[in-house]
Amino acid sequence: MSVITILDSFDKEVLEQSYEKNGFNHSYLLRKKDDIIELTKRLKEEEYFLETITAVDKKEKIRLIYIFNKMQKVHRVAVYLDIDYSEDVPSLIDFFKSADWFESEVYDFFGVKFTGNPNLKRLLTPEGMEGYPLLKSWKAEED
Amino acid sequence: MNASYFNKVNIGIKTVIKGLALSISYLFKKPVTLQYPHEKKRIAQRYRGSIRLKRNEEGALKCIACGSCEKICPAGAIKMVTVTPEGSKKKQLSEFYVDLGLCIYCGLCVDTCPVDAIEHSIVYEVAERKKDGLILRLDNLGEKNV
Amino acid sequence: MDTEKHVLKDFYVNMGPQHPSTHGVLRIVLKVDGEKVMSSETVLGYAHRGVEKMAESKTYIQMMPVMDRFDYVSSMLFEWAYVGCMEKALGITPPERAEYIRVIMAELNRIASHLLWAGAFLLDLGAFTPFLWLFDARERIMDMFEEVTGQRMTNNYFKIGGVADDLTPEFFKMLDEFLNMIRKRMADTETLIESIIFLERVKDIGFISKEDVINYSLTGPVARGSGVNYDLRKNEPYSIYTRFDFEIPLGEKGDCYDRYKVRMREVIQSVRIIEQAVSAIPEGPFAEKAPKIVKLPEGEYYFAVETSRGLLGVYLVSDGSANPYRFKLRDPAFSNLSILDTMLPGNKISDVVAILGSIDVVIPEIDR
Amino acid sequence: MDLAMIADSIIVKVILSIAGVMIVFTINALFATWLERKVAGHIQLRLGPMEVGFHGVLQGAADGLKLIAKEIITPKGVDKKLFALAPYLAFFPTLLMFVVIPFSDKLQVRDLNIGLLYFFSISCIATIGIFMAGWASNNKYSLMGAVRSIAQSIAYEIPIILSILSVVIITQSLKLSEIVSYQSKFWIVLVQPVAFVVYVISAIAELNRTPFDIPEAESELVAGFHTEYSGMRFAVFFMAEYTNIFLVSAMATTLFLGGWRGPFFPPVVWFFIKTYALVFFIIWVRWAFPRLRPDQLMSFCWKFLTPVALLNLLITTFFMKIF
Repeated sequence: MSVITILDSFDKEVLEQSYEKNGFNHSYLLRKKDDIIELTKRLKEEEYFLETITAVDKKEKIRLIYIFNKMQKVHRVAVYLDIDYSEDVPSLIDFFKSADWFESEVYDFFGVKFTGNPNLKRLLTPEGMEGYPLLKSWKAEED
Repeated sequence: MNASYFNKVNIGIKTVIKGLALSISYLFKKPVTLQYPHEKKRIAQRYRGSIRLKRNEEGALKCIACGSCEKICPAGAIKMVTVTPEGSKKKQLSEFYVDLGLCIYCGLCVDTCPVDAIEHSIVYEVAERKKDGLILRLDNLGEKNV
Repeated sequence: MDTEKHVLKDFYVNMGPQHPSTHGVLRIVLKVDGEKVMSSETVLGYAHRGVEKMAESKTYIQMMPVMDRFDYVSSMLFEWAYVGCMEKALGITPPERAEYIRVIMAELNRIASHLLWAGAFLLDLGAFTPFLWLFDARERIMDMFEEVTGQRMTNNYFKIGGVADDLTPEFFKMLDEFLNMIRKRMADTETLIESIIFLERVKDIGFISKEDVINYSLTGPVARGSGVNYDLRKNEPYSIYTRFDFEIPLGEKGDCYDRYKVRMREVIQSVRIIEQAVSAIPEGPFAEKAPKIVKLPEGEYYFAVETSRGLLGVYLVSDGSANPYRFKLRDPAFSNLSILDTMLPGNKISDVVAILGSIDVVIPEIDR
Repeated sequence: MDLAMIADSIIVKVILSIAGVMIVFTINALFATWLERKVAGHIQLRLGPMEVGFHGVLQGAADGLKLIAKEIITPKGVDKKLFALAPYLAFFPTLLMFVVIPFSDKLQVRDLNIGLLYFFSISCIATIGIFMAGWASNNKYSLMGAVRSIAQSIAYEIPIILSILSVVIITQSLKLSEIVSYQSKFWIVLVQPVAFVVYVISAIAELNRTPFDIPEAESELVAGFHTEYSGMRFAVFFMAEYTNIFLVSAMATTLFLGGWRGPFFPPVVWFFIKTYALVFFIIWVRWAFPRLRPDQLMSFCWKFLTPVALLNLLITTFFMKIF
């Protein structure tokens, strides 16, 4: 089963996709955030691995990006998820252990909480830091 | 006691003797190090050492005080003070600071200069006893690039 | 004295942030029972500099030197990922000669990185001599870098559309000398260190299964040590890697010894690539003309290269201005290190340094 | 009172002995550290110290001076008395061990009847100093280094004693001068090569040197038992280590290599040539191999060295009974 047939069963918006142009063979914006669990499960069955999880502050919302890739031959799938600033997202830790640190990093920088991840913590920034530095509204203190 | 025990002993004795023989052979090789303050390494012509301003044939600074290097410096190590003399439209350089304590020797200022007026010298011994000594000014920009 | 308080319940050892063998400022909190590790927790962030935030206020060109400072032992591979990403966005293809120069420099850098790793790994195990033998070889690479790029470590050599400067005749002379000595030196080093002591120390510890490679998103020699054939130079060929004949060394069991062996064999494969590239390098310009002020078209771009540690992805989001809107590094050592906590329990304290060493981490790259 | 009587009086003898021991000790500390750094340097394609004196021979003296001039730091939370005492407890046994070493047929401080036994009993005291240092430092790394050191030293005493017992069975004496005179025709190493190898390996382990340097394994335990030591106290540990190298080599020379016997040169010269050949070997081994893991170290001792030494002892006894 190819990735396109997998993705067909989800409610999504197809974004511009071209490996030559932006490095993603497929990019899809999921409309329902709980779909990410089912999708990850299906992709893992197809021997994809989770390359990274990251996010972009789009000013009104946060866009999460899950990048999956295949080990045998490059087939990079970017799955996007638009969420509100204080919205929770289901964690992928049941499928990929690496999601633990990837999600912690996103939480650290964007304040996105991943439900189901027991180790969510400030990974890189110091403990007790306030605010989430990669949000556009965050300003560094002047020294 | 089984075969793997004696096998291990056998491998152990062999590898240990091999290792000892090889290491003693290196004892008589020529050392590759240099005795630094007495001997010095050849420095490549492209080496990016301390910053200096270039001069043209008449000995005047080539700099046109455009400020590109100041703008592009990722570390903020370059500071430029310009004056516009009366009756002239062109800006002139009145003071030029390079803080070698901040400089990351990346070469972007040299790349970006439109008139090729700034360059890296091959001087790498820029240590100073005081932090002030690391700040190069127009009058000592030549000091560290003998 | 309050004896209640002094009953020894859990004995914690803080390895790091200042410790000779955590390779920088990594901290591992070990709960030990005698010599045995019961559990461990990796603490990151001691070298966090907020580069991803900093990138938002720097121009694309100003970020170039910063790329050198993540993984300072294989800096040009990091430059390549960033430059490649921008070239993808701008639609620039570097000229032939530039591609060859890039491959030569990148492979030299990979060798340098592996040599440093091997030396440091052996130093962790207590062998000092091979460290300096390999450093002699690495020093020659550094001299070549100095000759061509002007700097020994933070090279800032890759530019959009090519490289900063052409190779010099002196460089080829030095390269020749290096290629002549490296095979012998590698063989000598392997003979010296593969004594029974070393084999006992690294064999059959720190297993990583093939499932865990997928599970923890491991890449690079760590994945290949477990027998997973994943190398971007073959699986996602970028630049001109399809033209070269080289093998991807694979391990079998996935223990520390396999990871060590994979890296040592990779050095020889890199030497092969360099030899082929040097004999095939064409004449021509070393750089395409590139815009002085770089502005990427609006959109997002992702480009990945194989560094000496694994898959490095640069993810750039541009809003059309001169500064990146979002700059993200998917660095290999970050996910490679995440498996450490599951590998350590049950091993001895001495194994901790061997296992950590075999993963090969450079902390500024992880902490960013 | 004439000169002979003065020379014979006990006080003069004591003073002369102490002076002699101190001279040997100082010269050895300087020379052995220099040799170590030179050998290490050249094996590693370096030069080693070159600045102080001819090819850096006086580097050890310069380092010693520097360490003396340094501030002695006593960290917070240490057991101050034990912390200060430990280096000296590790160091003084080494001076006492000099007492029985026969440098030549005449140069020996005291030719005890139980010389051999005395030597190895005294050498055990140093371990207490190391454990004291680890315990008093109030540092987890130090403590672990100390614990490792105790385990190691108890384990490796056994093969050492077993290997020298084979020598004692042949020579029928614990008196070192008699052991040397027994070797007037042949060196004991010729009839006891296994005992010699076991002795050298165990001696390296007793010295806590690579590949058996687990008590101070710098990549695991920072610096093991002397993590918290600095200045002169550190130097004392350091000197104890190099004096110990000399002493075990000297003992190996006496037991296996015919002691001070040898043609052409005076006995003392032969003694030092043989001893420093062994010192060189011990240094050479250090720069060739990585470090063992503590449990491997133990199993190497109990599963390999001790059985081999026992077997050797058995065979020796058997042959001595027959012939």
